Amino acid sequence: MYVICKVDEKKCNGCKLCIWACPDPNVIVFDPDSKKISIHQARCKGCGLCVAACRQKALEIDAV
Amino acid sequence: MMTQQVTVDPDRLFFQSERRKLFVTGSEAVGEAIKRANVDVGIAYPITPQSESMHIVGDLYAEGYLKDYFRGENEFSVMSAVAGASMGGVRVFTATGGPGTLRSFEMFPTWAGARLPIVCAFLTRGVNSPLTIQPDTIEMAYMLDTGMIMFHAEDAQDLYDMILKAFVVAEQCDVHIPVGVFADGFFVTHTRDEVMVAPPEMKLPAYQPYSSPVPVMDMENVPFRQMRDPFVMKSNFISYAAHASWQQEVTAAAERARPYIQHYLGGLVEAENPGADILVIASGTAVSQSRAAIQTAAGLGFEAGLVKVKCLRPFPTEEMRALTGQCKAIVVPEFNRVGWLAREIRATIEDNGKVVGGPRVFGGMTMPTDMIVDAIRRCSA
Amino acid sequence: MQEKTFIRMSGLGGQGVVTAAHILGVAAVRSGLLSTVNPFFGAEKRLAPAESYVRISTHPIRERGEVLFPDIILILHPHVITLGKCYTMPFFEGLQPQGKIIINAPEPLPLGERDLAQLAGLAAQLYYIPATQVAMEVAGTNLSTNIAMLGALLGVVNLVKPGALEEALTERFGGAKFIASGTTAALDDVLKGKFAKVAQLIEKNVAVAEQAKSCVQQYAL
Amino acid sequence: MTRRMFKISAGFEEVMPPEYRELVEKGPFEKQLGVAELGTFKELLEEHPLCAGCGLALSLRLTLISLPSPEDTVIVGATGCSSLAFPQVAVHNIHSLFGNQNAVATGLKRALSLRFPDRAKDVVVIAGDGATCDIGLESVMHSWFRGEKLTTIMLDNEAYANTGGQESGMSQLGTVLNMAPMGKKFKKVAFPEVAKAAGCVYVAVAAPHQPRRLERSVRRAILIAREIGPTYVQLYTPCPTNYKFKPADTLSVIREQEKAGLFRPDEYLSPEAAAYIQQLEEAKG
Repeated sequence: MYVICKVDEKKCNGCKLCIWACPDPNVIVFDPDSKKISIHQARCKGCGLCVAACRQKALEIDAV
Repeated sequence: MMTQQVTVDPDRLFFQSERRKLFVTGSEAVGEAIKRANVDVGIAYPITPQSESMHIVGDLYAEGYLKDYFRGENEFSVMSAVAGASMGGVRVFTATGGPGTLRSFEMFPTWAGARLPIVCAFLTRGVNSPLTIQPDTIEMAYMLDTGMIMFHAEDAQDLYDMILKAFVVAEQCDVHIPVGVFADGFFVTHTRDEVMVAPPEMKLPAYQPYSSPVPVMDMENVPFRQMRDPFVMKSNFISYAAHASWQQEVTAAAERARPYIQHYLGGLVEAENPGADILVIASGTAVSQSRAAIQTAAGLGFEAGLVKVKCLRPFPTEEMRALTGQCKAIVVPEFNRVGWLAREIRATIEDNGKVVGGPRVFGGMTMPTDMIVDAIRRCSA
Repeated sequence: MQEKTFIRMSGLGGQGVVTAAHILGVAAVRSGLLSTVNPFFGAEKRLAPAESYVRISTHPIRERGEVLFPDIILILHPHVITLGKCYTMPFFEGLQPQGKIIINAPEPLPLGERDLAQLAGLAAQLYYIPATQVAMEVAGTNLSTNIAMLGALLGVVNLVKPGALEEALTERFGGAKFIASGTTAALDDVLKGKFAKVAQLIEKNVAVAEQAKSCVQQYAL
Repeated sequence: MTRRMFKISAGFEEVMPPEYRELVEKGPFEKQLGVAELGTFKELLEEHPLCAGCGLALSLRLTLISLPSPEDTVIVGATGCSSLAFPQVAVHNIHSLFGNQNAVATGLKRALSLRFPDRAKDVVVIAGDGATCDIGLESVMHSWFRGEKLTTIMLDNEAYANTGGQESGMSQLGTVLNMAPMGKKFKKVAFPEVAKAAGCVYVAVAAPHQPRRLERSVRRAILIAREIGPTYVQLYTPCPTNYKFKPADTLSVIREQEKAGLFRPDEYLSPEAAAYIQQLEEAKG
């Protein structure tokens, strides 16, 4: 992809707001053990809705 | 509460059962067919005075011959609702004609493309403006290339037989496409005539939804992800190939119907005195007028043969070529302005200069048999 | 009995033109003959022109649609001729040589010289029957006019077996299932309302037909 | 449908596409999952070609996870943006034509009721505002008049988005769109009110900015349609492409419109529907 969504694991509190805001399926994966999210980069379209939804400012979109 | 009937093999219902004679209209003949067709759902739209056929189907529902029946809000919705029911795995029936056919037209290629074995009676009438309710077969010209199988009934007897047989042909696993049974509105629907019917205690076997070559939409088979990248609106070679091969497959399905039509209808055409120098080729009510005309012409010393076209899609190409090889002239009487049957025949046979397009009547009038006699006489000169 | 008889019935909407054709067709079939019956194709309305056609034959009947060349013409209402309330003009258009015309009128209508000459040229046989009066007198309702016309027809030409008309009336009104269009169904109910019982309806109509047979009179052309 | 139905036959695991294997191993069938569990299982919707930041895609994704019984649900769609996503959905779905979706659903629902009299087969119509309120109005309204036990969900992006952003009946007054070059001349159609008047026993208006509320609306609509009568859910799904705002702003656009009074979440239950929901909730404990 020509964009990449990055998550700052230190800031992520596992609230899932980003998962609920993403228009694409199975992009943001939640790990029940660590209570953190990770991003499936190949599926991300880089719209930035997750960034807008995150209250912890844990997410950012970068061009590759 | 459903009416109790015995399920019998189609061959027994059609060919071996003891038939009794009724004196009924074409619309009532539709009802007699549906009574024995084991239809699950009938969906109707009022387009009377086209015909009373779907009222009668409603009465059959009230008597317990169908499991469900309702009136839809317009023809497009009715054709859509029968599609939905058919996709859900039940046997359906509806009827329309003329303006109703055109209003719902978008659904017919959809039925064929979705491989739905829907049987629909088209009781044809004019579609022109100013408003007409009169008989005319012009809508069949538009229907020729929707992918549907097309039968054309000559009279009420044909209409009864063809509707019942249409279900059996449509539902063959290797066919599984819709069949339109066409009859000339009024000339067939409103005319009272003798019709031989099978015992009313008998009915066709039930539709087997899993005989469908495409998935039944009931969530009882695998709901796979159909495509990675949907080709519906894409422009690429995969998309072109998918659409092209599917169109070919629908056409091939109609081709595969030939042996079944041969078996159940006794052929795609029927010929009388085919060795004559002059052949009259017709379908629908025009066949009846031609029969009378040929008799009159014979009395005047002019000999002519008759080819009745029972099935228009698939078209009886080989039959037509074989039957017309020796004749000198072909008269094609039609109940429409454009002469679609003459066009089809011209496109099929090699020596097509001998096709006389006409006589034609349209706008509702009965074709005087003398017009056909005159055509025969002119060809004999 | 003739090999082939084609009949055209012209009247006004509501007179039972279509019903009369139906009954005659059934009577023919019950007499062992072949028959087809059809109405003029249109949305008939009360008092508008209405036409129906009956073909009766000993051989299979091929041609369909309106009868363009009738052997017999029934005119159920004088207005068909006097006011031109007819789909076929003049009312005898297409009549075959030696053809028959039966007109419902209490007395001969003032037909034009040309029409009379043409009818004479065809060697046509013209009959009058006060069918509406017969219906009123015998059945007490003008709704039986169509049956009086059938009676007159059978008085003029021996088309069906004795008793066949009664059988056909029983089939049509005797409570057996019959599909009529909406308006015709409503009229049927009105008709049934005029008679205490269906049996009486049939009996009265048979009497109307019998009476009509003896009231039909030929008019010398 | 039972899970047995789509299990992979022994020896074929390797050749099946990874998306299918994931669906078999971690899919939502017969698991009663919901919005809360998103991110932990394989979703019914697979990678789709809709635009970045698409409000419709987000709503569709949330709707699909809100289905109470995906294993016994058939979806009927219509032409529009959503028809690009439906081929990617792992439940049976029908795309017929443009505007006939509720007629197709009527026939389908009746067929499934005949064939499976003892099982709930949910038929859910999911279509855009053009398909529902404009071209398909007749089929939608008449399915409601007839009391068909269907759920109708409108993905309302206030425009014909798939065809290039033309005005629809659901566009706001004054909005400049294709085919409304001087601004739309009439008000947004009050479709929830129309639905109530036409006989819907449950009507909800929601948007993906409140996923739990959206989930509740969809779930209730389907459960009520099973037993009581027709139900309608209208989901506001802004379109960044045709309304020309940044894809990242889809959710904030919803909030702004709500603040401006142009979008109002709502829920209506007929007394019968309310009693039924109460009964279900009591049974659940």
